[in-house]
Amino acid sequence: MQLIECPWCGPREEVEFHYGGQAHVPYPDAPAEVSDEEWAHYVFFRDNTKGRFAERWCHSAGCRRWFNAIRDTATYRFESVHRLDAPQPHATELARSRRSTAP
Amino acid sequence: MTSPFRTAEGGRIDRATTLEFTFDGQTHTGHPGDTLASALLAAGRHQIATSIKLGRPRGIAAAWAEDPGGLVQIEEPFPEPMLLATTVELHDGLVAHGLPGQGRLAEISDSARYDAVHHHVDVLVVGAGPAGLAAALTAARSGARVALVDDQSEAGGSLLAGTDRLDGAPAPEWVAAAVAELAGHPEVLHLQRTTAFGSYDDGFVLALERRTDHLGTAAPKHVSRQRVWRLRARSVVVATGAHERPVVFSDNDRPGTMLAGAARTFLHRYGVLPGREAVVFTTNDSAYDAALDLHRAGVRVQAVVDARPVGSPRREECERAGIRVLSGAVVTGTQGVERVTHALVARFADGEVGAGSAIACDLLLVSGGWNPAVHLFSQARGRLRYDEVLGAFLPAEELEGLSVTGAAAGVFDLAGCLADGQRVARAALTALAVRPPGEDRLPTAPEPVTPAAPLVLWRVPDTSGAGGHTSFVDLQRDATVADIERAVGAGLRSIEHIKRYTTIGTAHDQGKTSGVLTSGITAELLGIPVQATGTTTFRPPYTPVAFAALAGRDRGRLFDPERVTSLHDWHVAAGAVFEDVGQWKRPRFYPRPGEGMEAAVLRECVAARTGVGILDGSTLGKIDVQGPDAAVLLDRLYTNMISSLKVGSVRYGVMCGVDGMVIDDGTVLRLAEDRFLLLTTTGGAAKVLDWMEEWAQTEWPDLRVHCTSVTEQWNTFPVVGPRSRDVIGAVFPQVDVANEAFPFMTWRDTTLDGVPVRLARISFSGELAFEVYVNPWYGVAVWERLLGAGRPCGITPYGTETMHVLRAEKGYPIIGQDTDGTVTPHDLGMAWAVSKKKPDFVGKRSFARQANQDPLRKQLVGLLPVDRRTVLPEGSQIVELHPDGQLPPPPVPMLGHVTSSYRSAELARPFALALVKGGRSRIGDTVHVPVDGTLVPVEVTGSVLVDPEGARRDG
Amino acid sequence: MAELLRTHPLQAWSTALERLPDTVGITAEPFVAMAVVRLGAAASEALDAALPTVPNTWAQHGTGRAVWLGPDEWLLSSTTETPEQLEARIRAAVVPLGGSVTDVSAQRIGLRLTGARVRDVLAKGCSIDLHPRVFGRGNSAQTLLGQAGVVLLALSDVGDDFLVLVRASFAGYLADWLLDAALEFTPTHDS
Amino acid sequence: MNPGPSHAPRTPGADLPEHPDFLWRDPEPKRSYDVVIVGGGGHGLATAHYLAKNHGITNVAVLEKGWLGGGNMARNTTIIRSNYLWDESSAIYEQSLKLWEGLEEDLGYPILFSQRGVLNLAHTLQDVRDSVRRVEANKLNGVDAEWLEPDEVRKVCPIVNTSTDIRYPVLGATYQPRAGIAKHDYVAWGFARRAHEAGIDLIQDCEVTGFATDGNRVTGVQTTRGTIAAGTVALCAAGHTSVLTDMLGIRVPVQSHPLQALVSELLEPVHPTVVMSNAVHVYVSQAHKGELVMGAGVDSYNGYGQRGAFHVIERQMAAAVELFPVFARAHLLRTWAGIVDTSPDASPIVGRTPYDNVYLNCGWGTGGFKATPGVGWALAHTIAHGEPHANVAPFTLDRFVTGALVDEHGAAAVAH
Repeated sequence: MQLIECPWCGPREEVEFHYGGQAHVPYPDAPAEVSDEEWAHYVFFRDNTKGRFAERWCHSAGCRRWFNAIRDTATYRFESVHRLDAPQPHATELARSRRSTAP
Repeated sequence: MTSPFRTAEGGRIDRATTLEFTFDGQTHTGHPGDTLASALLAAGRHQIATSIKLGRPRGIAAAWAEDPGGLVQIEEPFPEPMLLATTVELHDGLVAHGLPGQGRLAEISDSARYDAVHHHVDVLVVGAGPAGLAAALTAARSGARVALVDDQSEAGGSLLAGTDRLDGAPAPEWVAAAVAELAGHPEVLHLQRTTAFGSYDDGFVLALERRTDHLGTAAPKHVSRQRVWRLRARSVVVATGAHERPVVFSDNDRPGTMLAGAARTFLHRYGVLPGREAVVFTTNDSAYDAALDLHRAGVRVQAVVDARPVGSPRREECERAGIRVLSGAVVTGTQGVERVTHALVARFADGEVGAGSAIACDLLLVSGGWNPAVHLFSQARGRLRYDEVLGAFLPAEELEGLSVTGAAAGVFDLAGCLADGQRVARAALTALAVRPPGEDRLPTAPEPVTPAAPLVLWRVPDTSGAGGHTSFVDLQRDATVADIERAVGAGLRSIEHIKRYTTIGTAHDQGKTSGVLTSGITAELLGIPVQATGTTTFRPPYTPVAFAALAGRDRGRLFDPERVTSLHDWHVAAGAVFEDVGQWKRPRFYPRPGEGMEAAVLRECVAARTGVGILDGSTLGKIDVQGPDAAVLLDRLYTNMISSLKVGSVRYGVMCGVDGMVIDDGTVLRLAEDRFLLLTTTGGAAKVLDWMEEWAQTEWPDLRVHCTSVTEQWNTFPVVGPRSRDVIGAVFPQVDVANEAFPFMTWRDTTLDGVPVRLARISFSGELAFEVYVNPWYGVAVWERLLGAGRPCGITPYGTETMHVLRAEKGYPIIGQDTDGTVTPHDLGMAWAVSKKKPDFVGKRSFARQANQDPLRKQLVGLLPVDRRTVLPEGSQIVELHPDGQLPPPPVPMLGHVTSSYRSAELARPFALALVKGGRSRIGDTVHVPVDGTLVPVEVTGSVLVDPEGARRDG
Repeated sequence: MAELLRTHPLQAWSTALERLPDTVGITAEPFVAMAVVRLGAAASEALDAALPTVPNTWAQHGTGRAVWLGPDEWLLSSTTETPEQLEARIRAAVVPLGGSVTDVSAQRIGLRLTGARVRDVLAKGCSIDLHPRVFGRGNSAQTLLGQAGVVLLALSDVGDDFLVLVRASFAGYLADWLLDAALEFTPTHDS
Repeated sequence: MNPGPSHAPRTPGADLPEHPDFLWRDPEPKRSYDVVIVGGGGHGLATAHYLAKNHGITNVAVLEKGWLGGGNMARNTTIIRSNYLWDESSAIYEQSLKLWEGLEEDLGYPILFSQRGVLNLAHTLQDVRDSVRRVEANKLNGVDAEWLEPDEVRKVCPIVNTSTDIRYPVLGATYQPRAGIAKHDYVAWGFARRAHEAGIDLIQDCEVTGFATDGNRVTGVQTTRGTIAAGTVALCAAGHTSVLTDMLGIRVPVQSHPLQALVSELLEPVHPTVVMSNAVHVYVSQAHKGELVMGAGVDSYNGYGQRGAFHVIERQMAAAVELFPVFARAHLLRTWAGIVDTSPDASPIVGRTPYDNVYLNCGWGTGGFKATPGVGWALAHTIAHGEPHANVAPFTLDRFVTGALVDEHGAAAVAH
């Protein structure tokens, strides 16, 4: 059982947390205007990175606050956690486009 | 029975007390401090069972958890399958027998208690041998919070099994002093009989404490039998020692064959001679201690057979004692049937076995070196490296917050272990910014004698003619060198494949003695380095743990919380039959004496449709939403418009996921311009609050809105039926309950004897109805007041079943029953609840997808069985017959399924709701439902079957 | 008509709780007014009281307590006001500043745990470190106790006095859980 | 060779059939193959077998980054059943079950397929509705299925706690008599041996590090053992699928999660069938030697670590003892984890990709083992014909765009 550092409450056992998947997937500004494919990617497609991954967590059994984290999905180690109102240092670096090489 | 192999004195047993036990039907005696194994050895019994595949006799081969031979079944005091005789503490009345294959579970349930405890420390030391005790003392002396856990009945580890002296006195005296000192430190938790079985992230170590097993039938019932310690340590010190490794040779499984160190343990700790005539076969110096100790205790040591050509510096010591030492020799096999009678000894040089002879013995001790017990380190994902000199795997790296010391780290001399334990503890303290103690004296240990280099010898070439088929690697699986050879011959290279092909390491001991041997032998056969072969993965638990111990107290009524409303005791007293809805217990119906469910529900329905009924609806989720942007948030999350709702009014709303599928529904009360009370389904309450928080916090943090759960803050009592106005009017005379003054879908605040009460005209039945909201402190009182006022109208409490019938008659869906995550509001016929004005809301975009346009989407419709008798089972499938009236052959195309089905008092016939492909276009059609082998014709109807005009809701 | 009587969710447990020895004392708190207040940094000023801003702490607040629940969220209690009075007083103060307040008096109930062994009882289902050096008077935590979400308050500096706030619908479960956990410290128990 | 005096009878639990004297050789990779299958687990090996057997395609390499059958194939709880709700699912799982029924003969390998039936328990009224729905759908789809009342559940599996005073009483169960278990390693090795015998190269310790592409085609697979040219590439990497698709720049809606399982010591027979429960989360069988094999819940977070958190195991044990009181003193011997690739609708994704010659097979979540022969059969067909086999045609990547999901979440009692 891991300890996860809630940015507010400090380290707590992982059972107190709810996992929220990939971070920084914004709701489209104008959903009506995006294509079916773009919409499908928003609804269903999330990165599944092996290694450093920016993701969302909620301290659901504690202060109920959502926060972002950088965690290694291979080792499960948390590198850093970020309040939502704080700058997200790794966001742009990690949220690289994944379709650049596809035909 | 006598104990002919018990020494005259010595050992850490209480000779003043005699315990009686039964093994394989024979009664024996032993003493407190004995294990089942030591008591059996004292009686002269080595063989415990026969082997699983080959039926060969097997005996006690080690002294603790690494023993591959002595598996037993406990019968009394309570049946427990498959334990090691070496780890079962003796108690009066123990009944056990040897176990060749499968253990037996008790047929009765286990009434023992089990529990778990969380404990936090700065430093956790696992293992109370010399290194662990030294580490624990250092940590304790610093004032740090310390836990010391050890799996045996008393502290000391190897110090209890030898003749070491510390500070000039027998080492156990130092152990006793150390234990006493630890007991004097208030921040030290010292647990014996406690096995650390799993090592996880962030210093989390799980340990099983066997609290009352050793007490037998005297175990107190109100104390847990076993306890799982959930230890959270800032720093873990692993001082788990080492397991002695055998050498494989032909017929190495014969009872009387034992690890050399184990014989010392049986002698010094338990006062037992494991034999009368011994041969000691070794590849290293440690076994010389066994030879000399046994000799001093009166065992005739026939020979020390040392595989090394040069032998040992200990040779002279032996020879002085009259023990023959054969250097450059090996044991190639044994003779005997159920017990060793001879060891076959032969010359050994350059890997070749020469001429040999048989030496008579009843005890063959073996030492092939030592395997550090690196399990916890490895579980914590520490990498291992193969040490060519030791022939063993050692920690290859430092882990943050976890260090390994003593024999577990490859330190094998006493002075070295003590110093290493202290060093590691001081380093751990320093890393934690705790100042190590100034006064931290180690006991004086004898100068270590530098041992001669051990020989790494996995197996003795089989000269018996058995071709390796009797050279056992994993005794518990009857797996041999020949099996490994066969696996390699089959083309297998990976140690994981070898393990699976041979089943080595998969039995009770999980390869404690066989694992490294297999790596070594495989590497030898493949001609590759042992490092390249590696080990199979060390997995928790280190030793087996009873299921019930892990279940702890989460059993029976504590298995999962039961949530109840403030009316629960009333419901129980009223004879309610309950239904599980999520974690809630809800009354399903209230049978009168002699009444079954069907009769009760029909009666309850009639009351609500013709008189008045009352429901405890308090389990409905309730969320208080406040803030200037509350309406904005709700507009984005509900499919319909909430912002246009007037203060004082109520609106039904639907929520969808981003995929456009319905996730919840309920009513919304606008309490103020900036305040709403949301009602959710019982099962959806937590999900909806989380959903709102997630959007509000992560997507729209600019919205000024706060959501607070008030589910338990309000009792909700729908008072339902044409006479409900009378009841509400009587209880709340100050409220004008006339339809014009208090219209449908509005709410009013009032008081009852000064207690605030909220009334709302909401109907989930189609009838005139009022929902009464009150603080649950007053819930029972208000409920009884309503019942009192309703008595003249025959007010009838009803449960969820009647609620379901009433709503289904009106075509109101239950989310999660009439939907399954694939249903849109349109599918439910609720296009009216989907705003066309709002540019967006969650789920809207998905409605535009191709699959959502399919005219054959399943739609909610009503079904009326044509025979007016059959209650269609919920879940039934709906089919279309061939024109000839026959069912097509499988796969039969299905049109949909029955989601809700009831007998209707109002309609005087059964009816159902169903999701049917293109359902609304089939209204009027007859389709069929297979029920118990017959095809029941049903007519497709609209989903509203009672009062489609809505004439009743205003009374 | 008679006055409306109040019913405590743990009424049926009172005998069992009273039988516990002093080392593991458990008492259900009587009806206490409680409210959740949500407001940014101005909260303390608005309420004319120092609300705790350090996560996982509580402070005395008038006759009751103010418990940190989140960066803009507190649980206030009062032993002298009715739920309506408490909510109204806070509402007047915080709503003009963009805050909100919700009466949650019946949402949770309080269990007071006192005695030398109550820390051991809590440790059977609470994963946070309750050592008085770490969790002394003034500390609080929203966490899990067994399978129930709780707000846990340390009321003493020696680890012998705690308040456990639990949602009312879980109160029976938690009372059963606590009684079961206390069993081994109940010498007279004749099981 | 007689290993010695055998005066005692062989003990129950001793017997597992011996593996063959020879399984496969360990070849050096060739420079080029007609078909390169990435992933030497059950699906990859089965695909290789059926490519050779059904389509005569044998210039094939199976690339495995570790050891054959060492991923989820070695870690699953070996439950085989076909009682899925939706037509699309029951079609592929039922065909798979039919293949299982002839697989021992086809592979010439004792895979220990034991059709001991599976019970899916219902504990709430909604469970009952969902169960009846699934049973009725199964019957119409030609899949054997029955609804059992609690007393009938007790007859099939006497040790299930069917008393009414437990927290979530058993209200009944669905029963598929033809369901069962098999011995996973034997299955993987059976396929591997047949593939090897057909001339297919099984290349272990060969991790894919990249792909060489030319327009809409992949021309070669870059590996730790060199670049291998490929006419067609099939991805059968389960939990590691996204690692490969990331290299190709294809987005696939799967998430990899740890899924734990555990085993007890060998026990006398007590549990004659397979029992699965959703509300009281258990799925358990007693395997051939007598050990209880049990699956736990999926850990919540994405993870490639082949390990999960212990509280999941503890909860699993509580559920097991609740439903099977006799298990109280059985012992947990070993825990482990696999990496399951879960999809948004709990159904697989099989078929074409944006690359003309790359086929995808992933998203099986917790259902991969039972599908092994079925998907191998269909994927081989798809590769051989360049068009999806009818059984996998509904499971396109495109369904997430059109919305035509095959959502087994709400429907299946348990998705394992």
